[in-house]
Amino acid sequence: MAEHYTSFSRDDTRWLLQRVTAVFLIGVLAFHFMLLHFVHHAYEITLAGTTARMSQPGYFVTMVSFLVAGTFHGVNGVYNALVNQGIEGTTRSIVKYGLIITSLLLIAQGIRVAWVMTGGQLV
Amino acid sequence: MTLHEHDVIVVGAGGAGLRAAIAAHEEGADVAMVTKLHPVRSHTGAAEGGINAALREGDSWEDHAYDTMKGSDYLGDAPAVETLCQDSPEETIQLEHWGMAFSREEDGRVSQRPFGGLSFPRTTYAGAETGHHLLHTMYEQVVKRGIQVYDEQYVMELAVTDHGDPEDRVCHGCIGYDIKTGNLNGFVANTGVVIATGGPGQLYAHTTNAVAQTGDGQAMAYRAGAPLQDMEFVQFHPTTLPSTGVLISEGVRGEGGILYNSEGERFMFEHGYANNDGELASRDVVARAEVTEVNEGRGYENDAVHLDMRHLGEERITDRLENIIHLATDFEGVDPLEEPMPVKPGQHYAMGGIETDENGATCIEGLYAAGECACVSVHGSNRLGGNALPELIVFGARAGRHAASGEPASSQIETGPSARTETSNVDAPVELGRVGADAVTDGGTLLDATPNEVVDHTLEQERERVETLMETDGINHADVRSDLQETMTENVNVFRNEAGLKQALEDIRACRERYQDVGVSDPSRTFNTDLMQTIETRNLIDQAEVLTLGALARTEFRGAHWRESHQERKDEEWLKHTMVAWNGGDPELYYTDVILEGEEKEYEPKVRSY
Amino acid sequence: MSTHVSESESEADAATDQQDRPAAQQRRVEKKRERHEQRERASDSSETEGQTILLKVFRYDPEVEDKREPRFDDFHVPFKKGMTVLDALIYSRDHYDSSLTFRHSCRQAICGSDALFINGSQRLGCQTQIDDLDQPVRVEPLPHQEVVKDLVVDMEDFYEGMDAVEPYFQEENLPSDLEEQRQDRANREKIKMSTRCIWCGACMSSCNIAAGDNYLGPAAINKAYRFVMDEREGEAIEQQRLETIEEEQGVWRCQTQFSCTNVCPKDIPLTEHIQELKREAVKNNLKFW
Amino acid sequence: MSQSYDRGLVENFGRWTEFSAGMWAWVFHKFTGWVLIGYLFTHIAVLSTAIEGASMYNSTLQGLEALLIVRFMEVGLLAVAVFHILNGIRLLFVDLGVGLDAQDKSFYASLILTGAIAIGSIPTFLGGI
Ligand SMILES: Cc1cc2nc3c(=O)[nH]c(=O)nc-3n(C[C@H](O)[C@H](O)[C@H](O)COP(=O)(O)OP(=O)(O)OC[C@H]3O[C@@H](n4cnc5c(N)ncnc54)[C@H](O)[C@@H]3O)c2cc1C
Ligand code: HEM
Ligand code: SF4
Ligand code: F3S
Ligand code: FES
Repeated sequence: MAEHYTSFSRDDTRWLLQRVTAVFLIGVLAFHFMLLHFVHHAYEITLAGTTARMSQPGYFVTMVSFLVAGTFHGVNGVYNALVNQGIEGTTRSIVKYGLIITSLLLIAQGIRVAWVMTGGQLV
Repeated sequence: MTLHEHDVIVVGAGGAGLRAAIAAHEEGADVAMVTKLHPVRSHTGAAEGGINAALREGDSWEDHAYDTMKGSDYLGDAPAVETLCQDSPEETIQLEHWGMAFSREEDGRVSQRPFGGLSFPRTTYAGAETGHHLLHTMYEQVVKRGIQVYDEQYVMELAVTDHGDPEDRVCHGCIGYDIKTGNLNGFVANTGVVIATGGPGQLYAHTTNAVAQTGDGQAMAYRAGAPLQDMEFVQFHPTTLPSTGVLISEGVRGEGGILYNSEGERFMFEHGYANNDGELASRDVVARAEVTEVNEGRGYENDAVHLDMRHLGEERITDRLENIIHLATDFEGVDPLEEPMPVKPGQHYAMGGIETDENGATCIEGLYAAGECACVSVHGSNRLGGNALPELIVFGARAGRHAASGEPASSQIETGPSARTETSNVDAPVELGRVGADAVTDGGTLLDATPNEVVDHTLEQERERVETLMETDGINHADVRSDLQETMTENVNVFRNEAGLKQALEDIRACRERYQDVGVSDPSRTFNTDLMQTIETRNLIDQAEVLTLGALARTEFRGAHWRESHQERKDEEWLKHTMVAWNGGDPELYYTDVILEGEEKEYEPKVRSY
Repeated sequence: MSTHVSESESEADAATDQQDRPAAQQRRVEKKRERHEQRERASDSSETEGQTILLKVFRYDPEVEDKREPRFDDFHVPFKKGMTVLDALIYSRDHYDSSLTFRHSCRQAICGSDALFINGSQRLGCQTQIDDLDQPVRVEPLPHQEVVKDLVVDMEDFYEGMDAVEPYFQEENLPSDLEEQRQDRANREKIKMSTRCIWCGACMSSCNIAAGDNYLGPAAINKAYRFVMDEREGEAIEQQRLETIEEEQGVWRCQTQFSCTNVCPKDIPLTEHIQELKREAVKNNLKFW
Repeated sequence: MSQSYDRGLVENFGRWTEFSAGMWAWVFHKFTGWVLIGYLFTHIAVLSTAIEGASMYNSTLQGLEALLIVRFMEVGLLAVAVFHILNGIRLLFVDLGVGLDAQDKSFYASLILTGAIAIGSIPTFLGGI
């Protein structure tokens, strides 16, 4: 049986979230690329510009959600791939919690960076 | 080497075997199935058309029985025919209750369609794959009940006591050869062995039957002392693909497909075989017409004629006969939208088999048979379409129940040599039966031994047989088999005459003699199909002989059996069953009476016209 | 002279079957026609007639000295129009080497014994025309299954997968004796394709996910689909079935590779069925939130 | 006694020449997914320089952007992202049961479109170097 500790760890929840985040990511990732490579060129990026964008609440929230969604989507994908390669038992638990911790660290760091980027001017 | 002990051992896991196992299990018996193929690989899966059952208002089992009797050309036994027709509705609904995916009417009930020879549209079906669904549905029930299945386990011989009179013998089990490991296993049956090994289609080079249809059950029961009944009645289907024998259904001719010879003539009309019905004449008429054309030099390669449906137009063909396109392209490499399909007659069904009564019991205590390997007899000299599948479930269930009870039950049909009413005076041109020091025993062993001893003893004999075959550096059985098939196809086909049948008996004898020299060249114990097929070939030889002998004896034209210079049905002389008993290696042909006396009425032989 | 019956064991309901012909089947017809035309154009197939084809067959036997190391044997088989790969194998066995071992029985794509790896794809030997293949024809046992001998593979994993989904109808609430359960035509149509499975194992062998032994596999899931979608079975059992296929080894393992659907000799839209079950499962669980 | 022969892992990936469209899509999707999550980590790491102050951030970014190789890697990243998005959309439709019959065509379309977008974006990415 899959680990049915809570209804949220059911495999179908992760499956569904993987799709939901994907849908969200399609939009945001496209937006992100357009903005930072085509509208503003990457080589012209300066912290000042970044701060200008980041201090708009809408943009900030979008970027943080982007980070959270992307991390969940990516890490969950990696976990699924490893499970499909047949990792079992303890290895599997280690991988699982390892990935969860890594993701949390990534998100924490990401938010911290984003917060810094607002330059404390978030309105 | 192991002994497995169960109450009931079912040999064969086609429709009949599965139904028998379920029935025995429901009686509370500990059942095991022993089968050379995994159950879902059984040839029951190939049946397309349907299951006859009188289910609806306006229909009755009596009408079904009447049709069946008429179809059998009055060679069916009334108690068997009536049992079939009475039990079929219940058994068919049972399948539905087990979830079988029947085709449905608007109101959600099981559909029925008209079929040749039936006075009412009473054929229930599941698309064009009725047999597939029937087989899988019953296998599912076997899984549900946790019935033990020993699959890829080839049963080589029955373990039967050695009393002089077959009617005194008791069957205690059988010997299986585990194909995967090469081990021999003894199977001890406390109450009964049910044989359900299907038909012997491989007697012919060209057949709609599977490669596994070697009639092992008939041959084993025969050698153990149960007579084979009415074996000369073989149904040939007129439209099968030449390279594989795959059946092209009557649907094509029904829709308007036309048969041509190599001269481009529509021979069914132009050569006067069936001036009214043409291509739609009955199976045997069409089959004989095709063979005549080929014999007279108007055939295509592979002894085929052409079945053309191109004029029906692509739309109609893809709409109604799509699966024919697949069959012809997959199995013959011919696109029927572009070119005519080559077809020729092929062996389709064996009406004869192991003599049983309406409970599936043979004359040997503890030995039962059901399905195509048995002859109860319901089909007489000709089987109606859609009557074989109900036979599997009706008599499968009965055989299973009775085998579980372990008690002989009363029956209206008598079995065994004591049922003999007449001795035959047919003279075979050659000696029949055992050749010299035959590697195969009769299956007979010890008189008053315990069941385990009987099985053990047979096991020992069979081991010797295997060792001998493995050690012999002899000829390949395949050569013998193909000679056998060739002579059967040449001489015991849709056209039969005395000279040909005698020739066949001589050829069969020659095969028997050559078989003395066969050896298995594959040295491996793992999955040695060479060994298995070598044993099968021996079984085919035994049956070929019985079949041909019966055909030689029967000097009349009845049902599927046609004889040159005897082209009419002779009711005064031939309303009787042909029986061949192995007799310890010295086969004997005799006759028993046909029972036309039904529960309430007597079935009067009438001219079979439709 | 007709004292004989005209019988018909036919596909008389071909008509109803066609009404809603699944796209997969339609595609197959088209593909076949294309192939056929190609063949016609490239060479009259009578050209291959009289020729010999080269069959390269995988050989292995744990018990026989020189077969312990797997190898390929060459067989030269005289070609006949209509010859299938199975025919060529039978010919090789009966004429050259009686120890050549492979499962086969029906020769008509219904027993499911002879799924093989032919020129790089899972197919039924009996259903594959030699004419449609490039030469030489390479025949191997099904990948991802252990080889017992020559072309014979161990099917236990496959059978276990099938058994795991409780592959039998379980409705206790049945109408009395001679009454059938009602099922409407649409529902029968819905399960029709899924009931066609012949247990050949081609799908399982083609699926990379099923290569590890921790996935039920497309055929077993399709079997579950066959019952979940069958309205004759009640709610409670459907619930239980959904739970089974949602387990660890179940539907979530499928990564929509489609190779199962591509190889299925019975044209069963396996990926579609698996996806539908995933959605069914999600819907079912959403109900409880 | 019988024993059977396990052909091992070669089976799984040694047969790549015989893969069909759906299988290739699966392989590419995996690959691109891994690249993307890998990049996400790198990306956050690079951006973390913002914590050190504007000059650090600006010089790191511009220093990286000055490297031709980085520019090409960006094109690669775009291609990877575009393929993953397009095939991801394809997979989402498959999940919804839409267009299963055209799954191979939609895969090829994703590939072609990815190629076109990647090539088309080269000028933009190489601009200002
Ligand atoms: C193409 C075709 C279409 C048909 N269509 C119809 C139809 O529409 N309607 C109809 O009523 N009938 C039809 N029939 C006839 C009917 O299908 C068969 O008569 C019937 O299926 C036979 O079933 P069975 O259970 O007796 O044997 P089978 O299904 O042949 O099973 C035989 C079993 O015995 C096992 N076995 C054999 N030998 C051994 C051994 N030595 N040791 C262990 N096991 C052994 C096999 O493994 C197998 O499991 C058709 C037949 C064919 C060939
Ligand atoms: C932008 C839109 C995106 C879409 C539409 C999308 C879509 C998908 C889908 C549907 C899957 C699941 C495949 C499956 O389970 O069968 C998936 C897997 C995955 N995605 Fe994305 N994704 C997107 C962006 C991203 C991003 C930004 C990342 C990285 C952070 C990412 C990393 C992954 C990874 C690692 C996998 C697992 C791959 C595997 O199976 O090994 N994806 N994606
Ligand atoms: S689903 Fe298709 S490929 Fe898979 S076992 Fe069944 S018939 Fe074979
Ligand atoms: S090949 Fe395998 S991944 Fe899914 S679509 Fe078929 S089961
Ligand atoms: S031999 Fe039965 S499926 Fe090919």
